[in-house]
Amino acid sequence: MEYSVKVDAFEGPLDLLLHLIQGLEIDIYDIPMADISEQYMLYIRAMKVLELNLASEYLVMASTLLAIKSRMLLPKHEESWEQDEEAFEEEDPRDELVERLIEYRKYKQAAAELKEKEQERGSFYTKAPVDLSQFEAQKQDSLEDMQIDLHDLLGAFNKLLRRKKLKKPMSARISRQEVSIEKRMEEILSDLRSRRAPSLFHEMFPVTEKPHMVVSFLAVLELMKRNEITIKQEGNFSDILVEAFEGVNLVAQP
Amino acid sequence: MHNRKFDAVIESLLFAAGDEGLSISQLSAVLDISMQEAEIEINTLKESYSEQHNRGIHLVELAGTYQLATKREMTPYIKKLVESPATSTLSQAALETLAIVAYRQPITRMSIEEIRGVKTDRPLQTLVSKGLIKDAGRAEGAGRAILYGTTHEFLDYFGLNDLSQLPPLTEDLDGADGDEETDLFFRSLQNSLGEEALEDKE
Amino acid sequence: MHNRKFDAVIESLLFAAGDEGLSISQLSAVLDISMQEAEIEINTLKESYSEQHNRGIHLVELAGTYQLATKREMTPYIKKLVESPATSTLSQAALETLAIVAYRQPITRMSIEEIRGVKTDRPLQTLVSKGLIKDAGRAEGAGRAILYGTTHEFLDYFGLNDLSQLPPLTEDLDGADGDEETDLFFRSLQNSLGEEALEDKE
Repeated sequence: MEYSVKVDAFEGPLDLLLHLIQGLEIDIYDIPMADISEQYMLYIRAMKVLELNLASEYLVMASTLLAIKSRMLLPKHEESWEQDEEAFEEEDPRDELVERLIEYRKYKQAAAELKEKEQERGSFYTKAPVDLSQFEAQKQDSLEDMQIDLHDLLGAFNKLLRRKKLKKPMSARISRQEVSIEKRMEEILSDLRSRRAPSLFHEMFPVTEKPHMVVSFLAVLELMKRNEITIKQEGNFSDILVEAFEGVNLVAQP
Repeated sequence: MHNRKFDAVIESLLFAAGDEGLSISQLSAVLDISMQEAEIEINTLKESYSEQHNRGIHLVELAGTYQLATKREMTPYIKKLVESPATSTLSQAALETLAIVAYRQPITRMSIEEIRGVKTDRPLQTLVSKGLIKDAGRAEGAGRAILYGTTHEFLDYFGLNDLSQLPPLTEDLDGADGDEETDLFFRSLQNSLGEEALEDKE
Repeated sequence: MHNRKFDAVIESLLFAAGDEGLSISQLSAVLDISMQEAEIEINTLKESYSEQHNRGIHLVELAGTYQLATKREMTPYIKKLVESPATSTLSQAALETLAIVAYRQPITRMSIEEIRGVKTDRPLQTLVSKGLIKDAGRAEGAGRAILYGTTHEFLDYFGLNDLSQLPPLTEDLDGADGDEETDLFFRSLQNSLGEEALEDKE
């Protein structure tokens, strides 16, 4: 099996080290170098086993760890006249590493807080500005007066991508499926027949919901085309009357 | 019966729906009330907007949907806002449009509107009149719609030698969510380590 | 002194400005009042929005401007209605890089890489393309390397009013954030590779 997946399980060697320190519950100011290098090497080895794309920084860190470890194993120069000064420990070979770890950890923590803020910000909605270009055109500014740069352009684009969109109307879609034209034709026809007297045109639209009204209208047109109903109007602006033809019993299927 | 507690929810829904508007059926679905009730709720809210003189927006009904809009008597103030020197000359709408033209040129107005989700004729006009974009040919097909592209002034203004110097738009440069990858990593690692460790031991 | 008649005007201006935001100086220009007065006006309005339980929107301060936004408790309802675009949230690498830029700006790529201990060109590219950071000058010295800084959009994206609202950097890390899966993996790794590792040492 091939593992060509590029994996960023850790954000680099410092991240990995922090993880190890935490996992081993050791004091970051007093890192047991032998343990930590051993664990670190285990990870490196594991990543190699998986043929993961191991960034060169991991290897550099590996050699740094080994170097520190060996420096700590070296016997201290104990020249007799310096013995009293042991309290003044000579510089700890780990210092620089610890400093880097602590510095990195600050920003890793800050990144976590930014992530929280990112989510929080995503949970409320702002709106797009009203298009005010109609007033803009009247504003006579030279290009030089515009205080914008490329980053404003990118920022605006990012904002656009973040903007929420209205979901496709859920209930409208459902109701359209609920009433088919065929079904509506049957309804209208049986309605008209049961009345035996002409109906007013607006009575064809009992539900004032757009999809339903459209379906009703199409149903009326189709019924006219098939000569199932007839439509009359006495004069301009008088009521439009709808009536079923006599003697037709079925809505013919197309 | 009007239920005051819905007012806040309806207002937020109208606000979020924006120009696309909110229909009675959407409202009834979200609030889980009947269409009749939804209609009563929204009409009561509509009245209360127009009655309150400390409100600058009201509820308008357009093509069967409801949306928030600024009250008509506020127009002079809004005009003043745009004309004020404190307002940058290029509105958000124009900036967005410019960004889309810059990165997707040549592009028709329709395609821009698809991306932005709103009418874009005015921002296009503004940008053309400022000389930042121009008519750059005609699209294939029936409509032969105008294709827009950026101008020399655009490059000048943003200090670019040519379009290749625009910062790359890397929508997903960093790939998918890190977590998934991590999981994948650990699962595959465990699998392969299991085998290998055994082999080595032998 | 608060002038109630301004409430309606300010609301309409805020509504029109949308996520572009309205600044104190714009408000003072439109209403023809001093900046101090404008600030009082808008803050009074801000309070009244949050006090009124029949309002679904309120006033937030973002990136140095005021904007209308839906109240947080409305989110569940709005989620039923609108869809958030598939906004890929920022990757861990991008977030770390952004954190460093935010706290240490202006800063060069090299300095960022020193802190992170890894190459950082891709996260930087992503952040520039999203308009979250920008070229903010050149460093002194031979290379004249690009200095990076955060943008207006950065503040907006994280819901901050200005940089002073960034959470303070802490040296001490309280509480383990190690995810269990990693630890689980780690233990099994120790088990399976433990012996082998010892062999290697010899």
